[in-house]
Amino acid sequence: MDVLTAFEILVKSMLFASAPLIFTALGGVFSERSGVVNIGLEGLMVIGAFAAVVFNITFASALGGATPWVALLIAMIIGGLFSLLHAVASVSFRADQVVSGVAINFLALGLGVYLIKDWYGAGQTPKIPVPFYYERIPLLYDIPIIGPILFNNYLTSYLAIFVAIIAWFVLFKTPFGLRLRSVGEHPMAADTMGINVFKMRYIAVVLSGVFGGLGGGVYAQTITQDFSAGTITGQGFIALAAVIFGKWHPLGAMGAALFFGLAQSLAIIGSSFPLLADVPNWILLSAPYILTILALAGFIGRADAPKANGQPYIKGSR
Amino acid sequence: ACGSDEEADTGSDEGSTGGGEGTEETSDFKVAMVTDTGGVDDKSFNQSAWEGLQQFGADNGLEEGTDGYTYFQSNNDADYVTNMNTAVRNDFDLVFGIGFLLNQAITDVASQNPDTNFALVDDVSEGDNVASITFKEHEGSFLVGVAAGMATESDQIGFVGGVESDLINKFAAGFQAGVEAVNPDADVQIEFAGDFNDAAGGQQIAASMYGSGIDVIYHAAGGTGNGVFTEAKNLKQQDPDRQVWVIGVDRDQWEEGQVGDDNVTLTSMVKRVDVAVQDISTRAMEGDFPGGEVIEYGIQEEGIAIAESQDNLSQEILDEIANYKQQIVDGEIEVPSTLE
Amino acid sequence: MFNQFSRWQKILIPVISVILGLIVGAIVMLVSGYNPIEGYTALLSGSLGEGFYIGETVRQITPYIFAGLAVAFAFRTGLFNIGVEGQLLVGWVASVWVGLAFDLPKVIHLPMAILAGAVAGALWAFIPGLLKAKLRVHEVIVTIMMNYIALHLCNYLVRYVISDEQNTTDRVPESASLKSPFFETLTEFSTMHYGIFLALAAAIIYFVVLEKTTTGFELRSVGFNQHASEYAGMNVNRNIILSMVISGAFAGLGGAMEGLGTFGYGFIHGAFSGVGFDGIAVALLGGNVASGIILAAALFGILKQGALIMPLQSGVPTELVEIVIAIIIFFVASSYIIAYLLQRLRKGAK
Amino acid sequence: MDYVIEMLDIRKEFPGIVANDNITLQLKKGEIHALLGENGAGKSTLMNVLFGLYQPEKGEIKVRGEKVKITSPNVANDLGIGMVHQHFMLVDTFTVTENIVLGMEPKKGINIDLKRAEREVQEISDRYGLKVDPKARIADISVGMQQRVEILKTLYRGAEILIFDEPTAVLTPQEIKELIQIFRTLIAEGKSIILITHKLKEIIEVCDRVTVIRKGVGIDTLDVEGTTPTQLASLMVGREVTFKTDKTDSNPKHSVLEITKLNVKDSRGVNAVKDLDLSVRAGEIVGIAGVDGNGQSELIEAITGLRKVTSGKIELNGKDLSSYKTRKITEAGVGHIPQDRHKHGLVLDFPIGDNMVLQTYYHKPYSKYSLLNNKEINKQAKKLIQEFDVRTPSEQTPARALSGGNQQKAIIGREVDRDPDLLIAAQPTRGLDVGAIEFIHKRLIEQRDNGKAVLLVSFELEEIINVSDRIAVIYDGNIIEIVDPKTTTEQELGLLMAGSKNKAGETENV
Ligand SMILES: Nc1ncnc2c1ncn2[C@@H]1O[C@H](COP(=O)(O)OP(=O)(O)OP(=O)(O)O)[C@@H](O)[C@H]1O
Ligand SMILES: Nc1ncnc2c1ncn2[C@@H]1O[C@H](COP(=O)(O)OP(=O)(O)OP(=O)(O)O)[C@@H](O)[C@H]1O
Ligand SMILES: [Mg+2]
Ligand SMILES: [Mg+2]
Repeated sequence: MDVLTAFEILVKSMLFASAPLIFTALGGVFSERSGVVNIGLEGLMVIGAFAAVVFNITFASALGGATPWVALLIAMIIGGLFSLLHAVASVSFRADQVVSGVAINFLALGLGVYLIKDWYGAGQTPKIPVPFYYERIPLLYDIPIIGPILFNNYLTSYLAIFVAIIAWFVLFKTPFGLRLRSVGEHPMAADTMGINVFKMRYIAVVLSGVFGGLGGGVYAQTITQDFSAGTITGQGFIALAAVIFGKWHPLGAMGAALFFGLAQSLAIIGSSFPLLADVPNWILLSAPYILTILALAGFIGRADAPKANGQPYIKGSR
Repeated sequence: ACGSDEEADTGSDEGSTGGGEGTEETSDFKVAMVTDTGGVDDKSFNQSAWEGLQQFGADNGLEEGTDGYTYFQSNNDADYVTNMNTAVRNDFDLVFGIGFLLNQAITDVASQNPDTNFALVDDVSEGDNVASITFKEHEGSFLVGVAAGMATESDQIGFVGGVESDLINKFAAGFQAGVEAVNPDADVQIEFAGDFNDAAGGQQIAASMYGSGIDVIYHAAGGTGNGVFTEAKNLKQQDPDRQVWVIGVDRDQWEEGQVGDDNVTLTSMVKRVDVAVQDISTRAMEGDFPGGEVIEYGIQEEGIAIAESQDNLSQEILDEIANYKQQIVDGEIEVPSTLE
Repeated sequence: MFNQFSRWQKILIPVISVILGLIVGAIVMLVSGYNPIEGYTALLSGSLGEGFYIGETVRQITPYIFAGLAVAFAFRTGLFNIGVEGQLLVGWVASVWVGLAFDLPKVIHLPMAILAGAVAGALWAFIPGLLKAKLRVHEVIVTIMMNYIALHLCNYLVRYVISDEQNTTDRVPESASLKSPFFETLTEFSTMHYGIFLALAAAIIYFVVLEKTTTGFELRSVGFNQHASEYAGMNVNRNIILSMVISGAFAGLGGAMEGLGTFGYGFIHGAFSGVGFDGIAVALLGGNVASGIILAAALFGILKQGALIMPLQSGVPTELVEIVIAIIIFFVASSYIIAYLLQRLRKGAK
Repeated sequence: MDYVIEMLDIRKEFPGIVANDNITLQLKKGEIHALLGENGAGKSTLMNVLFGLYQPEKGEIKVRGEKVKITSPNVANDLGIGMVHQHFMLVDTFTVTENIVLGMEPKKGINIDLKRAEREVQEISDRYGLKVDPKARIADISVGMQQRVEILKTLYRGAEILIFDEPTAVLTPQEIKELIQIFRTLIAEGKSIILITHKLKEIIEVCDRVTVIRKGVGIDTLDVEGTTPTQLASLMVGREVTFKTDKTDSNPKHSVLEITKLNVKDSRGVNAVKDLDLSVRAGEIVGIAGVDGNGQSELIEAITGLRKVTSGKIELNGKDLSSYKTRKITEAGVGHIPQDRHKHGLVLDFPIGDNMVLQTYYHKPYSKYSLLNNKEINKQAKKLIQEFDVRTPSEQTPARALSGGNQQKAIIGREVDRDPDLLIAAQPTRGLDVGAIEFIHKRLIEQRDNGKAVLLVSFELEEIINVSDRIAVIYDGNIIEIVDPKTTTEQELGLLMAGSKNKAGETENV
């Protein structure tokens, strides 16, 4: 394989493998920036994948080419609704947020597979009729060299990057973002400034559901193209790692997710280089994880979570 | 069905007790299967086994459930023993264990329950009341290798395995030999994803393979193989003139390859677990349970075949496959079952 | 996490949560057209109905106790160990390895193999502990990553190091086995093994170490307030590492139970077993205290084991149990609202 | 009468306690009204009611004569009520401007118009002479500056009535002076102020009237003119309070702590303690006076082993401690009452009993063969609770549930009971009421009289002068002068602390 092709594949598979992680990690950023720990990202992805696949299968004949996009919308809505559980528990009921997140993970998988079995009589759905396909971006694709490398991918991959930038803007440039972050740092201060802490946290958690659902919907409609218990197996946890790796910053989380996708495709492409042929297989397979740890230990180092992350806000206490 | 042994009725007296002569009507023979963690609808050998059992039930007027035929789903490796025992405790006469992962469990439970018959799919277990069912996947893989070797234009061919194991190596070895037989110039690149459920990894490997000029990929990787199909379909969708093929595994994966009006599934290596399950069940019911034996289902036994969907295979390829098939059946070709 | 609640609340809340979880489960069954009574009857008979099932349930409880202790130990000292899954796996493989590599009398061999599991788990957890202590790298990420590395490494070891390119290793010899012919006979050939005693002993050790020793005092202190602990002369970094190491040792022991007891061999894993992740739920449901963890593990064991027979006897998909567990965890998490309602009820009664 | 605020018969209950029992407080326009009471008397609660954080069970509130219901801080803001809280309500990671405009952000399109916000903040700051940098991050500015940000927050929202809850507890004398100046400016601009403070002298200096509450009950409201601190104190405590701490002359013996040429870096790696020499002898209290940030914290952290010593010696009874870890230093005979009791002094989630043995749990009799002996621990805790008058339901109560004063008493009990040769007390009375302060001073002096060395660090000049036997003035990481408290004045000390050694210059503004 020549260098250019290798590079093209590297970038291409980095982009499509990262996109679901980026979306989901953005959800995590919103939630945790508001002070609600969200280890339920995995479950939110599951429910998003479930919703998107079921919708796609059910409505493909009616909606045709628009199906996967509408399915994404549905995945976002269902993800948002589902995350309300986490919001109610951790914001209103002062639940331990980790516990509630664990419950989300259990519930999503249990419910998803239970319903699939109930509806399709099998632990696995059929293939979705209308998945996403790679697209060549007009004009940009024609740029020599970098065109084919960068601009032949799922539209959702570009959407992920675009949304990350939007998220950064919202979080750091708008009043909404300022308020959301203040709630995660010092909810009582925010309260005394007339900001409705509960409302902000609800919004943030629901946003995490929307994004997690989107991530799951994208994963299912670009990569697996069906839904079963094995569709989402740990991607949510990787996204959580990306949130922390990216220091709770939308662009950081995006970078972390891209890094992860890159490490993964490096590991895969690496094995086709003779140089690495003698490296034991398990090391190549573990490379993405090892690289992530090294990156953290080597040059990312400590990261400070939002100060009030994980603490329920109880009005009138200190 | 299969032209092997006739003796061996060790401890299979209750195999056909009440049924007596009237094989046509309802017998009280009961048969169950225990899946591995893939589950009964894994679109792979568990499912195929279940289809075989259902067919057997229908043919013999059995009822689904504790009084006829059923399956036990394992969610975890630790569930095998429980499920095996539950089947025994529910007085099933014959219990299948589907997949090599169940080997140890079936060996233990069989020795503890000498009055029940067991059958293990995909691996060999010792014990007088256990029949071991294995498949000559290498033979089928050889045939699809022939197809791949002839279909390739780039002389570059890929193989994607799930987790490296003896079983998966059998697929790879036969495949490689098949390619070699028809196209000595072709190169087969073998990759393992390290996971049977990593569709993204499968897609990345496929992207890398197709990107480097490979035009046919044979996968034996379960859910990871989903990603291989995804990548192939994407390439096809974008460039219908481009040659990208996937070879499916275990059952006819034609449906998986459909993209618009095109289909990227070249062919599939079909492993007829259903045939084996029906065969063994029938023998057990008739008091001819092959306990303690290893029964290998190959091309000759109709346990291994090329998929029925053959629209993407040229007549030339089909002829060549038929030719090699005959040679294998005739024993003229000994297909290797291990790499190197 | 129930610190702010009174004694009776601490007991009542989990109980009420379990009841509510079962009620929700019943509603789900009703809505999807199953008979909840049949469903739960099946569940009970499949977990406690016969000697055999009791044996299997106990066997299932064993690793849950270890996984729960592992997660809880880290929790109590302010750390979140999501890496139990991986630590369990390396403990499993290490114990089997030692079991196969030596030929020794049982009194030496078995303890050595068990210890190997603990040491391997401890070492695997040492890495995130060290990185946290020295470089302030978040343990959540590192433990997640270490899970995957463990999976690939262990598969490699099983195939190329411990076995001769096989999918499973040989069985460990009797001298390194936890298998119990006595229990097997007693429970009609269940795979129940001696591990349950080790699990209960581990729970006692957990309690003693954490609540009764100076080491536990330090660990808890550091868990609550690193700064004050440092001011009081404790070595915070040492305690972080120690906590992870002990947590990992519990997990590794859980793996040894599988390697030497339940299975008696190692094999290639296509995916995680899930026991480590379930351990998070066990720990939280058990309120991170030893007795609670045992009870929570028992509940989990019963539900998971009973679930296997539900489809056969009542048609209900096994996933129902996941839903029930999720709901229980939810209610436990929301203990504040239950406590609040209890208080209202009490007042109303007066 | 033109009262801007009238709180009439306010009653506020918490589970098991009546925090405010029919308290009435009336604020005249343009006055500075002090609210005085012991720790836990209910001052903060009353003000939180006024600011809408709590809803009273009973009573009514009138603002400018109109009956109102203040259901949230938003309502309070709209009514022109602003509050500077006892514990600052600032987001550390935000800039000054972001903190101020939070919740009322000026917008340009959908963006925050930061430019405009900064300009507005600058304007208000200039108008009231607050001198804050709108672009600075909260984490990077001094406590005094943070407080001005709090003030700016209320002014930005157009507050006419400002509530200050213990604003001076955390300030240096210099900063207090400036704050009082700010109060005067505010009044001149037509604002009214409610001021909670434990510092009676301040009340007399700036306030017009004072309302005293005791255990949730309103005692009296009186004009400040003509009252004395002693009078106010006894009104508040309900008994006679002596101010001048009784103590005999010191009788110092051999040197216990001997610091020579000590250099220490701060967290940013800058030299914070520079070639510092200091000695403390047995039987004396040495007070370190200085403006916050002149190396006091680093000095203490170096002595206690919490911070690495770059160079120099720290000798305790002739033994060099400079390379020891904290535990060894503690065992060598150093006691430490840390400045931040919540963060450094206590494990708030531990029972008070366990907190009492935080450094000694591994010793007999609290443990044996590494096993804790809870009976002994609790016995010890009970003893200290008794001896040091720690008000707590039991030794099993989490430390978190105790009031600040009682937490502090617990820490002091713990440290004093170990009978260290050197006791370091950093801001031991911060935020405490006069009764508690008196108690703590007595204990420090007792320790001295028992022949121990005491090192007292405080920003309160009055405390330093009253309690110390010698005063070391620290400036820019160095002891620039040792003075005798009997012959010095606050005025002189203030000048020294500003770094003007021997030359009386204008050191007014920083
Ligand atoms: N959130 C709360 N929940 C329960 N009780 C409270 C709460 N806040 C205050 N209290 C109780 O109300 C009483 C008054 O407390 P408050 O904080 O108003 O005292 P304070 O006068 O401000 O004391 P200090 O001078 O120490 O600031 C205390 O005795 C305390 O027990
Ligand atoms: N959320 C709460 N729940 C119960 N009691 C509380 C709460 N908040 C405060 N208190 C009680 O309020 C009382 C006084 O608290 P407060 O913090 O005002 O004291 P303090 O001396 O001012 O402390 P600090 O110096 O930390 O401000 C204490 O008795 C404490 O128990
Ligand atoms: Mg107060
Ligand atoms: Mg106070």
